[in-house]
Amino acid sequence: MNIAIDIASWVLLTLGGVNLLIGGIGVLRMPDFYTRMHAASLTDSMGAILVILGIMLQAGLSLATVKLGAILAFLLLTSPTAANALAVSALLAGMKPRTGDAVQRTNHEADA
Amino acid sequence: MDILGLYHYWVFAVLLMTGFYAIVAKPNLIKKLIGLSLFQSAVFLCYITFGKLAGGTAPIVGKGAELFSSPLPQVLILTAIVVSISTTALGLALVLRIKEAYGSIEEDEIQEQDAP
Amino acid sequence: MSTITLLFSIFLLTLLMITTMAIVRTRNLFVAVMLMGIASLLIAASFFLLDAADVALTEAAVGAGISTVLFLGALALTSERERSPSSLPLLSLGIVAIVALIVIYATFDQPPLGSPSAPVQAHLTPWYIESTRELIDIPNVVTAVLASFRGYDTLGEVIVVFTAGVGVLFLLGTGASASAAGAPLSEDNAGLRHYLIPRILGRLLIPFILLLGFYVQFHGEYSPGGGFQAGAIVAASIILYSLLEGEQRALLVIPQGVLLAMMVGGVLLYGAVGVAGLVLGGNFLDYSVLDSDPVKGQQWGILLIEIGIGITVAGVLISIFHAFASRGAA
Amino acid sequence: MLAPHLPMLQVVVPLLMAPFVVLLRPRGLAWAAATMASLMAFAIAIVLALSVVGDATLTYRVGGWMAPYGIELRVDAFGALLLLVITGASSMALLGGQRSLERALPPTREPYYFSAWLLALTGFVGIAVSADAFNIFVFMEVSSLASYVLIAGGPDRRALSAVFKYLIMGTVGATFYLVGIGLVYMMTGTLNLADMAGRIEAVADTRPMIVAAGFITVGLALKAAIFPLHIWLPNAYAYAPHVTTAFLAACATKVALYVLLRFDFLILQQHLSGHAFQFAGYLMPLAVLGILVGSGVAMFERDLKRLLAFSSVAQIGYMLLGASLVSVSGLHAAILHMFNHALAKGGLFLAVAAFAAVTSGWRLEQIGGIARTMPWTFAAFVVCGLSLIGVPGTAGFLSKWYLVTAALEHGALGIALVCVILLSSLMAVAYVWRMVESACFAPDFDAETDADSTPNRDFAAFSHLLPTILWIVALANLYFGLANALPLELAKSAARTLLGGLP
Amino acid sequence: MSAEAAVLASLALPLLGAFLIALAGRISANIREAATMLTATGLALIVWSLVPLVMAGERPQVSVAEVLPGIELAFAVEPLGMLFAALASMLWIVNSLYSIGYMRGNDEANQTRFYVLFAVSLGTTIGVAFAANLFTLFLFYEALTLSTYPLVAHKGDQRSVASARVYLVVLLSTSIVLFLPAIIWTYMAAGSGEFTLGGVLAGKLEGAGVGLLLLLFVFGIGKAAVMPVHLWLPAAMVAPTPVSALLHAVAVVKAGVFAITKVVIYIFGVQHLLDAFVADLLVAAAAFTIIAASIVALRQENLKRLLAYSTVAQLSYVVMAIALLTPLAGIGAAAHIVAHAFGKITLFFAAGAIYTAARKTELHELRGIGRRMPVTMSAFTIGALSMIGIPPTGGFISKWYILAGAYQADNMLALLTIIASTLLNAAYLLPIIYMAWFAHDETFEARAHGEAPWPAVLALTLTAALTLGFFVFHSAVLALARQLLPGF
Repeated sequence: MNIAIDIASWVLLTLGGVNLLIGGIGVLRMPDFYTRMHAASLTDSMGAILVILGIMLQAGLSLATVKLGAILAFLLLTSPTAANALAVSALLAGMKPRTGDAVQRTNHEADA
Repeated sequence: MDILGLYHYWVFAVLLMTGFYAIVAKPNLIKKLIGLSLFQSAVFLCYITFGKLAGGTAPIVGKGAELFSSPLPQVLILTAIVVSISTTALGLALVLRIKEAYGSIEEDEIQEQDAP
Repeated sequence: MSTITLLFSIFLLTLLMITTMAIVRTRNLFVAVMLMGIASLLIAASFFLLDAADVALTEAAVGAGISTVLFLGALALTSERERSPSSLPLLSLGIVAIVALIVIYATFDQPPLGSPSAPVQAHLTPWYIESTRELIDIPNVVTAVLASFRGYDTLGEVIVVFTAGVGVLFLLGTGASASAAGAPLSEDNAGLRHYLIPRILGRLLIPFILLLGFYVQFHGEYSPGGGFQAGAIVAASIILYSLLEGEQRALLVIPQGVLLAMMVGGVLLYGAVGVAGLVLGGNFLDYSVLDSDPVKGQQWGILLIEIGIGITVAGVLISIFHAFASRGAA
Repeated sequence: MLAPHLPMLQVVVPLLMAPFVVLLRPRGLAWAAATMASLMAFAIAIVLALSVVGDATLTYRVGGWMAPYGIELRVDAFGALLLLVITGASSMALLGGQRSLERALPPTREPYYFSAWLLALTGFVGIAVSADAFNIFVFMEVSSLASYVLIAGGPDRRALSAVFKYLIMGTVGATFYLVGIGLVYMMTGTLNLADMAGRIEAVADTRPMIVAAGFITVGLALKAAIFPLHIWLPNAYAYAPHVTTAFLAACATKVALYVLLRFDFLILQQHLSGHAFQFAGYLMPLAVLGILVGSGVAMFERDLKRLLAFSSVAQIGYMLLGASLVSVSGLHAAILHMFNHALAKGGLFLAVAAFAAVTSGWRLEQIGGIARTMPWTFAAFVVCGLSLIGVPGTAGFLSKWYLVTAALEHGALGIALVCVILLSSLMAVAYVWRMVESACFAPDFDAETDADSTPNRDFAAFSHLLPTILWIVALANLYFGLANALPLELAKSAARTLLGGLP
Repeated sequence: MSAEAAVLASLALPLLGAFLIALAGRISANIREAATMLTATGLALIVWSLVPLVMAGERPQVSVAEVLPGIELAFAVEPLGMLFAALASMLWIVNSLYSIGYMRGNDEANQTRFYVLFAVSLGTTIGVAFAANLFTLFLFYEALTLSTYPLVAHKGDQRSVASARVYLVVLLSTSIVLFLPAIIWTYMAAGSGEFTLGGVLAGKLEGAGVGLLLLLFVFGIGKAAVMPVHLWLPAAMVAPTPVSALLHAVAVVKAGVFAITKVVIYIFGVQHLLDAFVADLLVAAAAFTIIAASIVALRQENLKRLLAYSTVAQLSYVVMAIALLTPLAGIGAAAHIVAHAFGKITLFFAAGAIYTAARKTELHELRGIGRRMPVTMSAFTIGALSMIGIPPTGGFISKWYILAGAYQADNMLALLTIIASTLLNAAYLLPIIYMAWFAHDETFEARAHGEAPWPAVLALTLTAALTLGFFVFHSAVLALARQLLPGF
């Protein structure tokens, strides 16, 4: 029975790991601030959930699982808020998101 | 002579010297304070490495485990961390006052204004 | 120490070295402060791997939390970019290299990591563990050593925190005097008032952070924790509140007078416990005379001084934050 | 009832007064409380000194725990003498300095200043009394942080940059010391000084010990402003408020030197073979250079306080020279000079504080004609100056006398050292007399012509307490020049304990 | 009053007097002068009361404080000290009288400070006289330098400050760099610095060490003005004349010579030096100083500087006499201390009187001044004769004994030096006398001037009388000097 649990947790853990990896690469590859923000928040949400669930399976029914649950709840609450606050303050600070037409306009301005 | 065992001390040495370099070479006062706190945190790492016992766990009695790492270095480092943060706080307060008095936190600019 | 955790800690430490190199090299101070937060987290993780749970918690709470806030507070009032290049880099690099070689030269004769034969393990440690179980009977030996066996060190160390508080208040003046205490609460500019989401969530989270702080404070004998960590966590929550709701409201919640009283009260409480030991016939800071049963006395003593530490550290850190914040507003 | 607890009370009294003083808002009350605490500490120090005469040492187990496990306090002759210097300097500076501090500090910040003063006193006293390596580090940090605050108190903006440099170098020094005791702790497993001394022999591999000794010596040399590492001292003392300099100049660097000597002689030299030769080999040239450079620069310095600060560097060189002779008489001379120099230098800086009340600044030409306006203070200034030079009949002469006799025991090297000592006391004559001459005969300096000086010739602000304190210090200089049984006896037994190993 | 109490009283009185004078100075000038005279006479009485005791062979001894183990602040009266103290205290009375006249005549600034410091300097001089060991001697020797420094810099103008600096630098550096190590070496070698008859170092220090230590002492005691370290004396002439008269003719310089004598007799011990043949070094140094100083005196234009160089020469007479190590020369040295004191103080008083009355300091201005100031110039003549050593004056006695001593030690160098220097003395003093009495007086009618104020003139005549008197009544001095003989 616990072999099945082990396999399940391993699967969850590897998926979580891959998710984190993608997020990391995403932050490096993305051109501007807002897109990087998107990649980073990906790791925070999906990656965290998978990893912590995997560990909870490992820990089985014990106090540690409860603590892990609390940590998961805390992470789910705070990381999106942090991302939101970061994005709003960036907008306030006057960083323009690079929308499609913006690309042409900047080229246009460059030529003018 | 297992290299792995001494690796921690080499990291300590490198950390110590990175901090020391920042203090000595960087004229910006805040960068000096950052170097100072790195310099001190290197020492914390060195002390904690003393206390580690192979196979030991955190010195909390009662969980069935018998082998414990030594609590003494940990106590010393608890004190040292707070000393480090206090020094940094005072240093930053000084930096603010210097910024107001001199208008700059670059050491060479301050010395120019002071030179008679 | 199983090889896997050793390898993992070596990975962490290598990462740490790279981060510190990056900190020193970057010209943008904001980036440097952020990297310092990461470095301090890495150190806290490696502390945990080296079985120093208490120290990991403190390093995380104080090193990553408070010092980053202080540095950001200072950066807000000074320049974010480092203007002039490093002065005579090669010479200082040379000196630094020499000293590093000396330290490495010294490490060859040192007992390797975790060797049981090292004097550190043999000399004092067994006595501490043995007499904690027998004389003080609390699970967390670190808290026992911190509070009772070397209580005088911790008193000195609370005094260091108090000195830092006095120093910052002396240099920057108290928060209240700078911003007009009586000014009406200007709604618009304070904190992130018009950020709806963070404020709602903050209002939700702050009580839990405070709860965690008190848990760490009173649970210090059983699990990693104690006065310093608790003080730092409580201070972090108040700072979060003042960031969200604006500095005037935070001053309303805990006015300057109360902060000063907390700073002074904590130290005096610690001193009073010590003097009580003196008066009741033992030596200074001897808790066993506090109660008929010496073990109970020790536990009482430790509990009281942990509270004293918690109050002082919280008071000092919050008043330092207010001093920095008010400097900006003035 | 309190007798056995005296070593502890010595630290606890200023320690518990410090937080209390912060609450005393009304003007002058904070000063009164601080002075009262300092005088109580001085009284305790005197009782301790008297009870320690005759090679007795008092030990005290903090928290009731046995020595290597808990922290132990130990007051021996050397510690008692240092306690006298610290508490005496603090009491005199506080008593004399009220008026000059009132002008230097804004009233709202006065309680913080006096609280920092008591914390500095606690730190110094804590170091002098402690017998635990890490405990010394903690109290060293307390005293350093508090002295940064004291120095940064003044109206002069240059004090801020000077204090920042002092903070950086002081913390680097303290952390070097921490690394040093860390390595020693790793090799011996204990932090108690006596226990450490006992266990060093058993240490087979000496490499970490030598590196530890190196770190400790460099760290403490930074704190004690020994020659190449003294760069922070002149600015820090010159731009600090006068009363702070009077206090710190008399004891701050001596405490670090005290720790260095205790560490080196009690622990490292006893058991590390050849370390005595290393200690003398490295530190004697530094001491000689410190003496010559310190006195040399002081001769050409225009600013009165920087001149006295450089002379402090030279005097520390004397103490180090005495210690690096590694003989009982050499150590005896060094320890005695700690006491005598505190008297002389404390008096001089107090006199500068008195002058500053009337003159517009403290450059040499700005104190012209002060001898006529303040004859009594000036007379005390001259007496302290003579004691600094080492004119017979003053305290300074005795330490010079012992230093020369100690040096002469070393044959040819001794003759060279005697020449250095005599040459530098000639330089001392030069710079003290430059001050006296510009004070006596330079034309009266009218502040209006000098651009950056702030004319504050408000005689009303000039209290009569400062001259009386100044004269007490001057008479102490003379008294200890003629009949100094107590410091002599303490210094002698201190030297014996240091070289005879831990009793 | 027991002898010990008298010794302590003689030390305490001048300091007490200084305090009294300072207080009196606030009230009025006359009371201050009265206080000075009172202190001076009081001191003279106490010191002179000890003379019969010492003549009877008593040696009062008192120890004040134990400064270092084995080194204490102690006083003992022995014949030479008695002689010096009696001389200084007596001449202080005359000098105080003279200063009243001089100060009033020139209405000098802050006179109270002058009298207070004068009293302090005398107190330290008595301290030097009665010192029982090297440490106490050094203590008061330094105190004398420091208390006379403000007197030299009395005028406060640029010139006097500069020369006062020379005065201080030479005296302090020689004492710190040479005298102090010599003392310490003595304490190290002999174990104690007590002045004991027959010498402390006898048998403890041999070979070249003795010579080196002797030179350290001689050149260390800058006040004896042996040639290379004599520069401070001419520089000190910038001080007001009463200072030059008493201090730089009697108290300060004699303290130097007195110290060398005590060192030679009580530290080295005459016999010990004889065996070591190092005394010849001293004789050579003294001889060189005598000749060189006299030649330089010849070229001097300023009266006071001329007298200063003559003092340098005369001091080396005493040094040379002691260095001869023969009983007669010893007596001659003691007599010369007294004779030179009387003679030189008269000359300085005269110079001061001329300055007060006629504001003249250069030699060429003194043409025909004898007719205008007969009393002063006659005293000047007596003083000059005593310097040269012509019979009716005291100088003859001391030179006679020194010559006898030189002959007894059959030291040709000493004999030749004395004869040559006598000629040189005559060469630079007689022309002044001739010019004063017989040359044509060229001062204009408008600036006609009479004698100096009466107290100055009275003091002049007193010292001139003493110079002549010494020729007749020298037995008391010689008796005291003979008590030194066992030392030889």
